[in-house]
Amino acid sequence: MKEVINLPVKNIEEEEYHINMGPQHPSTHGVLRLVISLQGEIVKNLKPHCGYIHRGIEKMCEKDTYPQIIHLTDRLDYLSAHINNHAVCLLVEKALEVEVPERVKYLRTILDELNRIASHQLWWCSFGMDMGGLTCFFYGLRDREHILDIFEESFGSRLLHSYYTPGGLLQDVHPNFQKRVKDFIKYFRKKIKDYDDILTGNIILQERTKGIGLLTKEEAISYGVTGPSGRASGFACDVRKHHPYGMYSKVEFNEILFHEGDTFARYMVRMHEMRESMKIIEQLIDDIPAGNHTAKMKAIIKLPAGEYYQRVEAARGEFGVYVVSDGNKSPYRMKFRSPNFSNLSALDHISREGKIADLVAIGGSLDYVIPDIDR
Amino acid sequence: MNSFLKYFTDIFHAIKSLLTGMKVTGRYFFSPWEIVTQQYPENRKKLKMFDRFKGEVIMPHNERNEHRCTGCGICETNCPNGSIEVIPVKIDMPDGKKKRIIDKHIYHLSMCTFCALCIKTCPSNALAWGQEFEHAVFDRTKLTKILNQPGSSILKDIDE
Amino acid sequence: MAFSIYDFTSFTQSVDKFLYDSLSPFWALIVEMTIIGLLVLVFYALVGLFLVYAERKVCAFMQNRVGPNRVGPYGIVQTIADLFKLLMKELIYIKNADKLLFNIAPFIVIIASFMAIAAIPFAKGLHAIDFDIGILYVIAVSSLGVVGILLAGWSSNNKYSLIGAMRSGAQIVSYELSVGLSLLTIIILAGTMQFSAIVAGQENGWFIFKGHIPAFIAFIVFLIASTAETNRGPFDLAEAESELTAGFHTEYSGIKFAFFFLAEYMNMFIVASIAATVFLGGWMPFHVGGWEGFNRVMDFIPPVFWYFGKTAFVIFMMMWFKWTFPRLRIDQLLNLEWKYLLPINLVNILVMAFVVLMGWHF
Amino acid sequence: MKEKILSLVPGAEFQENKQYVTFIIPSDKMRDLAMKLKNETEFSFDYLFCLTGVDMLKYLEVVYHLESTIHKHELVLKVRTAERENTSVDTVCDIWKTAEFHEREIYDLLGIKFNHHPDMRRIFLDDDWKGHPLRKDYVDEVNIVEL
Repeated sequence: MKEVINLPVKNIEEEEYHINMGPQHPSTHGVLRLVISLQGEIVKNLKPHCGYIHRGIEKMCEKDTYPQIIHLTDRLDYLSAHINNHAVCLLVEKALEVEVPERVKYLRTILDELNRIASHQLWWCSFGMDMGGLTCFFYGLRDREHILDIFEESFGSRLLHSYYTPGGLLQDVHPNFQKRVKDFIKYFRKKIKDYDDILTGNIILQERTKGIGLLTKEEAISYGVTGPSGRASGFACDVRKHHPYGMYSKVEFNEILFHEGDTFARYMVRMHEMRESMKIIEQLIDDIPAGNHTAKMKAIIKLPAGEYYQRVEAARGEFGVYVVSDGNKSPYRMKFRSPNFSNLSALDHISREGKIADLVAIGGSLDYVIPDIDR
Repeated sequence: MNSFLKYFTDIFHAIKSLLTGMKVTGRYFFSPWEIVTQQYPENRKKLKMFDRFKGEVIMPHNERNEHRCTGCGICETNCPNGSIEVIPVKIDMPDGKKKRIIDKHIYHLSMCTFCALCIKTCPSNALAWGQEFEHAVFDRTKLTKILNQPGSSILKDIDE
Repeated sequence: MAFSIYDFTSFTQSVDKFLYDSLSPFWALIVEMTIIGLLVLVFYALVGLFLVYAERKVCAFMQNRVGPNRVGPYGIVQTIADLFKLLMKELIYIKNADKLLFNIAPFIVIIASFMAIAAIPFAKGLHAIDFDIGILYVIAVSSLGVVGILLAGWSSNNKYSLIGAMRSGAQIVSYELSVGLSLLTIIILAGTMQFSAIVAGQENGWFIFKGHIPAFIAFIVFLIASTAETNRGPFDLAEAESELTAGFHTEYSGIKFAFFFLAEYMNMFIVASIAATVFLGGWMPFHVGGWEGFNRVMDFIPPVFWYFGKTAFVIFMMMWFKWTFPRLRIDQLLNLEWKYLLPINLVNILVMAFVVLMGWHF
Repeated sequence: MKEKILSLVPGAEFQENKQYVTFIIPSDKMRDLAMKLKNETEFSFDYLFCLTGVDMLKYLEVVYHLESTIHKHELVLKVRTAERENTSVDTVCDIWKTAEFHEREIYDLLGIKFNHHPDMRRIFLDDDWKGHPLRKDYVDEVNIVEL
């Protein structure tokens, strides 16, 4: 006979049960596992379990030289590979006090912004898919293809570029670059209206995102939620504005700030940022100065002993590189402050008392990239 | 009364927003010329990758089967993943000196991350990107390639 | 045995007569039922195959894609290839699942949709059974499917499935109301629940035009509610692949999954044909009162084509909805029903009754 | 600011750094200082933008990068542990919420425990993982391939 276990029967209405969302789940965008405590459909508690794609990049960096590290940073937030590369390059240039040519600064800024647009496009389509609108996914990818073609023509790769090197760029951009970028801006200005028509104005999306996943400004700062997600809460955290690098001090652009702090604000910040990025590119693309594509660098790059920190604005927030150098050709300790890691820490707080569908919407609006969380 | 009016304006706006969305998808439905899909295996003949496309690392040989690699091994030290192995040999020159030339330039495509450091740092520009991208094979040992062709020799003007 | 594509009455009656003449009444009935069953089965499979293909092509065109184009010319054999794939797949048995219910559930879903076909008039006289209360029968039978979905979700021993099933239950129970009430609006106008009589009543104008505003509102409400009742996007909360992986059929594989898949498309076909029959005149051609020449031209097109054309139009509308809108949340879904559709519907019935009483309809 | 912090924490040691004002704080004073830096209006360091640990062979170091979103000034604080094994530092995760995950990461990869942390578990690696990979003396013959 089976042993009968008499557990105290809790009020069935208040009983919580657990669900594993992930590691394989369509809306976690990778191998993230969320253990959710549910009461009916209401999320009571949520614990993220990371590390399914932990590759020990920080440890690998301790063995690599600085030019070699560049290609590892691609693999953090693979959707803003250029921007991650930029952080390491800027750090090395700052430590060695190298002045890069103007042309490099222009090109880097343009490429960063193109990368940001591409990343936001992918965010838009995956967000649409999370909300159940599958058609968005294809429109986003269709337009992203144009940017990837620009990338491919200039440096041969579409996602993981490894194009920036300490001191400049690997090679000069393709002669067609300027024309193609201008064509793209023209094309995308037309197509972004579709985005607004099909998703932004849609009553279902607005009902599902407004007032969902509230994050106040104080909480955003405390959790270190940066990037579009932080700016949706009113946290002025745009590194491009506050600690400018590249050409950002010379171009005009607005820091998009919303104060609602809900999912729809996070959505709108990104939609506006795509337009803002196009504005930046338009200001720069016509007068890229001629010149060398790289500064003169020593064959073996050795940073002077000391500590360096470089912040850049990646597509998902503030990306930081912290290096402790002991004067060797590889860093003593390298730390990547990844935006998604901090953004994820707020997920538990903002998705409580929401429904599962809300959690999916919030997750989509935080736009996490799992390799960046796990490193 | 106000809330009553709001009830109907809400419905009206909701339907309007839905119709705007349907207009977009409807327009694309009736404009099949905007289809962007590439018919991949069919367009294989016409498909041309960009000149700079990173398909694999190759060592260009000229028509006399000569390459530019001196076997210095700089690419090997620069590769972050150990996907390049340079195996040099010493040969006796006619004037009695020994000379280091390349025996095998082994390239593990399976380990390559396409960071372009080998090509960038090569002092004699012996390596380049190949545009081949159909790398699928049934056995991963086939992804280990020897880049210098059999019987090839080094280009004269690099040698001097 | 007179055969006409415009009128099947004499054809079906002669078949009926032939059977009863040559066999005893009992056997004649059995044979007749078997023939109809087989015909419906074949029809079912064909429609299922076609709809799956159509859905793929429609969504592909809306998404700037080509859609299936590998198997056969323009990919038309794709669904058959998929069917073979599904047939050959392993049926996975889940530990701790309720075996009996788990296996029964797909059949309940498919039988429910199967039964509804019987009452639908495809053309004049092409009608398996013409109930006096055809509409009531179809509504009753098609809502049986939810039992299968609930059982599937509950017996799978999977929390995702359970959530999906519960959502589906709440959804169908509420939207059944709107479907019924919007049909009731037309029943008031038509004065009958018999499908053949409803179609016959639309000879000089479809009900959507005859009943003008209230009928049009009822049509819109029916379209929304029936999309919800068939668990299709944007009301596909029971499956909600970005939230619940696959909802109630997460644990199903192979042919059992195919049953759910097929039933979804068949339900779509059934609600579309009800919409076509009740609102858009069924197999009745498009007539405008007084225009004799025009009506003659319209009559030239066989009723079967009219029927399938109208059904295809409604199905296309439902596909258009699915591939445009994001999914609703469960509370919004119920809000939509109880706060918007139901009150509108009730008022609409009153208006319709008033219109009919005053004789304001055409 | 240098003087103010030195007056707040007598044992603090100023460290030369080109980029940020850097202090080495005795580990028992860190929590009090963090509290003051966050709450006092003249500092209001409300944004902890990086929190990491470094293995300095003789001791381990926790590095706090702070910024004030109001005054836009930055500060780097370092806490050194006394020895390498079984060391602990007071948590700051109730002051800056972002520290919760970052402290778990430091514990996971460097083995510094944080006292009073609500959920001190490994974050990336398995719970039964041996050792802390970012330490300089960590050896793993299987997974780390020397080129």
